[in-house]
Amino acid sequence: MSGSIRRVLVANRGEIAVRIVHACRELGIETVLAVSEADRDSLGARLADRAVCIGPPRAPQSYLDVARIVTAAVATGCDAVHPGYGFLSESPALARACTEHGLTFVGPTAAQLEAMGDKISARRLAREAGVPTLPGSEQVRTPQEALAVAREVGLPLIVKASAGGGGRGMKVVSDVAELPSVLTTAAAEAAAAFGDPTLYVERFVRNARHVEVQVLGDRHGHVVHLGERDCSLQRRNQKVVEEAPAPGLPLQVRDALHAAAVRLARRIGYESAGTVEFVLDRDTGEFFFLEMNTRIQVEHPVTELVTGIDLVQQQLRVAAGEPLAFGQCDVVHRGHAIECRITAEVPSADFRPDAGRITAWDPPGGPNVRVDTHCVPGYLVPVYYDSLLAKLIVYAPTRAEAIARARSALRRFGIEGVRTTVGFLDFLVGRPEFADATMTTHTIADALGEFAPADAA
Amino acid sequence: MSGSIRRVLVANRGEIAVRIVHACRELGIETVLAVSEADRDSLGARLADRAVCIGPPRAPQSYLDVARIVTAAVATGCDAVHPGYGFLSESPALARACTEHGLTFVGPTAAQLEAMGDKISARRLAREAGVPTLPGSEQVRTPQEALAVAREVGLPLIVKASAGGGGRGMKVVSDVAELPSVLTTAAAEAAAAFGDPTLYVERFVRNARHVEVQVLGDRHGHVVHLGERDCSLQRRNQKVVEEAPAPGLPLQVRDALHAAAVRLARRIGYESAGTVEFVLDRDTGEFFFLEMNTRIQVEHPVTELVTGIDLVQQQLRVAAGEPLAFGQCDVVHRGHAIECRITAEVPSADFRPDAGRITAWDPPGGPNVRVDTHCVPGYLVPVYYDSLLAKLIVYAPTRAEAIARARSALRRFGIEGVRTTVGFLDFLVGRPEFADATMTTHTIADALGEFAPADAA
Amino acid sequence: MSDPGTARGLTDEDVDQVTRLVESLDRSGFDFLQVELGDLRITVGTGEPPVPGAAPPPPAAATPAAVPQAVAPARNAADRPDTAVAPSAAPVAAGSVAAGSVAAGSVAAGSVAAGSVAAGSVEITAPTMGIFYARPEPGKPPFVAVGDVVEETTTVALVEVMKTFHSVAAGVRGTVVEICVSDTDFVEFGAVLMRVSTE
Amino acid sequence: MSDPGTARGLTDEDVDQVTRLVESLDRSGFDFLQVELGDLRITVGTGEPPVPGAAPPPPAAATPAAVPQAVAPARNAADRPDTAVAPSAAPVAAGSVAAGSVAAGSVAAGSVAAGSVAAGSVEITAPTMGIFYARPEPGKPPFVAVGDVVEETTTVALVEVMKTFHSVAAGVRGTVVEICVSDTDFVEFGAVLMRVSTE
Repeated sequence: MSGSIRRVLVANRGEIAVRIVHACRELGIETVLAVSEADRDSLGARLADRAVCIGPPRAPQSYLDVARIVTAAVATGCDAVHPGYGFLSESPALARACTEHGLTFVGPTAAQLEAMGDKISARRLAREAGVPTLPGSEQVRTPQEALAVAREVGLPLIVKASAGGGGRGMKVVSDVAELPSVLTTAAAEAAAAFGDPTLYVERFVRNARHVEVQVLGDRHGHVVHLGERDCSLQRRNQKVVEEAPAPGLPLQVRDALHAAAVRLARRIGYESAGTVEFVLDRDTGEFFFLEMNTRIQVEHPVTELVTGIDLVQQQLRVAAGEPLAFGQCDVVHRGHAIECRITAEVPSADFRPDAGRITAWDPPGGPNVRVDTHCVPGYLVPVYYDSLLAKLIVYAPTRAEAIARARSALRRFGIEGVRTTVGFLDFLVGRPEFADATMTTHTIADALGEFAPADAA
Repeated sequence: MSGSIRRVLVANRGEIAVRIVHACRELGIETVLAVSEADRDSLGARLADRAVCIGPPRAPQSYLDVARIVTAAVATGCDAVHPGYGFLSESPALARACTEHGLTFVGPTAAQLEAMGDKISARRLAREAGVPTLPGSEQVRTPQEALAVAREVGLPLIVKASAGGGGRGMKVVSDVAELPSVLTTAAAEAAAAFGDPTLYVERFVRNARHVEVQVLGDRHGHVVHLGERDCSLQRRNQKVVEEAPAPGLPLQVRDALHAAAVRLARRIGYESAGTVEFVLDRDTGEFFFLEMNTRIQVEHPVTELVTGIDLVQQQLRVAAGEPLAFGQCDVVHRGHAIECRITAEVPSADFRPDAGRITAWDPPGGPNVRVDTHCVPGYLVPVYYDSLLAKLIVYAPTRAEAIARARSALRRFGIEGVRTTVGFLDFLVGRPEFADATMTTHTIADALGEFAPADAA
Repeated sequence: MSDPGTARGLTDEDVDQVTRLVESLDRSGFDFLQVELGDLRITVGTGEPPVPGAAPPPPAAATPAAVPQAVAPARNAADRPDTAVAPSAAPVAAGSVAAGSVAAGSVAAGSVAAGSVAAGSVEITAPTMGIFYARPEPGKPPFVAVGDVVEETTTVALVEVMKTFHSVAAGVRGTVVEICVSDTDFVEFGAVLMRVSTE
Repeated sequence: MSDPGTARGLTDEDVDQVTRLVESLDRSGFDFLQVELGDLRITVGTGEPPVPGAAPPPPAAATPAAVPQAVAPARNAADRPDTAVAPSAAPVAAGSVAAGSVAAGSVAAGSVAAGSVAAGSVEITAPTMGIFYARPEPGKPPFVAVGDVVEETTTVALVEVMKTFHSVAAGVRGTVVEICVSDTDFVEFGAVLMRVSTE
């Protein structure tokens, strides 16, 4: 493998930076971690072969600055850049700048990033690939256009920003009278948040499950899927608990989802790890394309545990030009995996982020319990970035055992100094809707009233 | 599961004590760790719900004392005893004392321990179960008897103690003239070491591979196998590197091994985790029964990684009377796992054990790298026990990737304060005999001359 | 080590002394060490520094003035996540506390008494883990009571391990000042059973 | 080490002694060491300095000038296991070391000089990560040389990030006493570029 990638600039922070450094070291690839001033002494910086301070703590002058990332990579002799997730991971500008400077971008091509980054374009590509999309519109420019769609599709509707994604910039409309004002507000917000006011409209699925399919392509035309994940447990459109496989899915639906995801990836010649997201309508059993994420996902470990395949190493291998070393029939799915995202948030205070110094950090151990984290005792959780502290991922032969293992591990997780969602996650994973796999994207909102945070007592 | 076992006395130390505590906690079982004075502040003692000091550091007055173990279990309200491996794990006396005091012994019955603990009895049972044994004798009482066997079986021969096992108390005889004096010495040594001078004689396989099959039985008559392990890389009959599956085994040999192991376990109604050990003759392709280990093995994690089944939890479940929750066809084997035993020994000084304080302890991380250990920074390695510091176990989809991952992980393993075999293991796993899977039980002895320990430079 | 009358810096001897304290604590496996002598106070340790009021006072017993003191092992109970399993039997952590204090105390120059051991008293510890019997048989009077005078060879208790009874000799001549365990308690190896005043 | 009568800084001997204490602690694997002697008080440790009030020494302020205090950051470089990748570009670890030292220095009340910052000198640091240019164009003379006098607004260098050039102003009036990087070196954010004497 060491052929074409010798040294990687890791353009990210937190647990994913640690994860990428581990993957590189196993492949014999050196790592340079780009750090902001706030992350100089982070675990990732200690584990990497070298850390380079690229700017002040705030991301626009550090982790979000294409020029600094590329300059740092070139100046430290890197031949590739791994962007992780978030930050610049889906930035066509970074992918293009890498190419211009002779660096390998560990991800798909700039054109693929663009095609899927524009959600209207992504919808069109999905339809062309024969992947069902939600009834809705291309770009809507006027309230009249939106009203016409509403008549055709019915209510409720969801208004989305074409440059959005990941749950950002969405508004649900239940009353046609609200439509004009919602469009005005949404366009202004989209312009402010993404620099692009373009909106589109889709049918809103009330009783929905979020299921996504992991795909992996190389530069030689091969595409395989690594099965699906269920990520229905969300709070304000942010995933909280994910699992693989998706429980209780009829076999033909599962197969159809996998086939649809592979068709879409093939349609664009996709050449990295990616995720095709779907909404499943619990009432009708239908599924529809939502969007494609053209990067490694936060929740990739659940797929790793049920397939045994290291997705970050696969990203590096295909970026180095290697063909996939396995075909679809070589992918063996076994057992069940659940991931819980542990964040520094205060459940009793509407999940406001907490920051501060972690005085005690005692993650659970034992086989089949994996903790992906950048935290160590004494770590100062900075205020500048998202509040993810760790991902607790458990594996077991059956889903029931995996749930038991997750709860046991959560209860053994010792964290002091900052307040976290560990207790909330234990509550969630113990919900009857989760046990009987009837959860929807609204389960958390519905169940929240029954949660009695220990910290509120 | 919490039905019939509520609190377990863990009658062991080191990494396996930590492993058992983890398994219990996940099952909601409380743990009391029996510690000697030297292990009061061990990691296991900290992780267990309670630690009880049962005696001074030397094992005969602590970990090897049946009366103290049972008294401690009763006095602390335990309802079961897990003996780990080594120490009293195969002691019929402990199993019987547990039963007499209303404690569940987490292991097979005393009768099964006795049947397999006596190696001559075990040979007989194997033959009765249709499992091939090495040409050889029952008990040999006189040189005349041994000479008769030698004439029948041919040379070289191996003289073994019936009460031995695990490679202890064995002598190879290549010249028939040596036989009488070897028998005298061996009988005296066996009497001293095991309190029993009984000897037997078997054909010695020069070009041998050590392959063993993991079995698992319950009290309801079910027995399954969880595949085989290759443990050929041995130094002085002690396993150093183990892997699953055994590479390059013809399918029919593999199936025959599995079937033989299950036959033997069924023959005695075996009701716990156990291992049937075989020697494979590389020259003839034949395999022969060696012995059965009636306990959890040091190398059990490689089987856990390729099957996804938690063996220690299975031991506890079947001890609690549960039937196995899966059948043979539910056991899915996937990928490859390698274990390296990291010991505090000085390779340049003929592997003499080292002791002292571990000043730096920085195990490798990342997915698919598992480290089972009781060591922490500042841990004082006691002089009283074996020198195992940690087991590094890696998983990968293919054997070649597993080897690469093992070497990478070994090189990242940071240990200071005591000298270890990490560098030696890296050398071993990098040997061509290992890469092309032609290793035998003599590979380490043959290769040792080429090893240049870093600590000798 | 310091003379309050004449303010001065650290001498070689001072540094040597502190270094020896650090090294000795390091070898010891304990968590921290504090030394105060007049206006001298030395603290060495792992983890967070000691809590204000809690720091100086020794775990037990009044100590004569001017005797440098006292090491509080931090982790005995605190680090054990859950000591609440404990059934009827009394957990006898006292044994390890005493051992810790003695080890550290012996490092302090000029120290006559250590940690939890009161001046002039000696501990009788359990020679084996087992069940403590204060009496030779049920209904009989106890071997010894507080205030009794014992010789080295006086049997003060029995400890039973599965029907095997180990008799415990006082090992010292003096007066029993405390019996730390109750009849039929489960005691760990090394647990303090009694204290004997040798004065 | 300290004389209440005559307030003074640390003597060489004091530093030697403290260094020995630090080394001893460093070898030991402990987290902190405190020494107090009369008005002398030494604190060495890892992580945050001891909580004020909780442990004897107040971290800053409130202490009279006569009390020398040193807080030694124990593990700046040591914790980075492998800094040896360094390619052609100069690794600018100086930035982070200096930052650490300054932070520690600022804790020391009454201390005149802190860490690597010489008395009366001010550091000019990189306002962005990038390529350092000492000259406006190749072949031209450098912006400044050692011995030059600079004003706050004097441009002393350029730092380039992908064809965007950021000019670096001195930010202080004084004499350039050291230029710490070579022309076209890669510098990290916050790296020390030059030192200017303000005396």
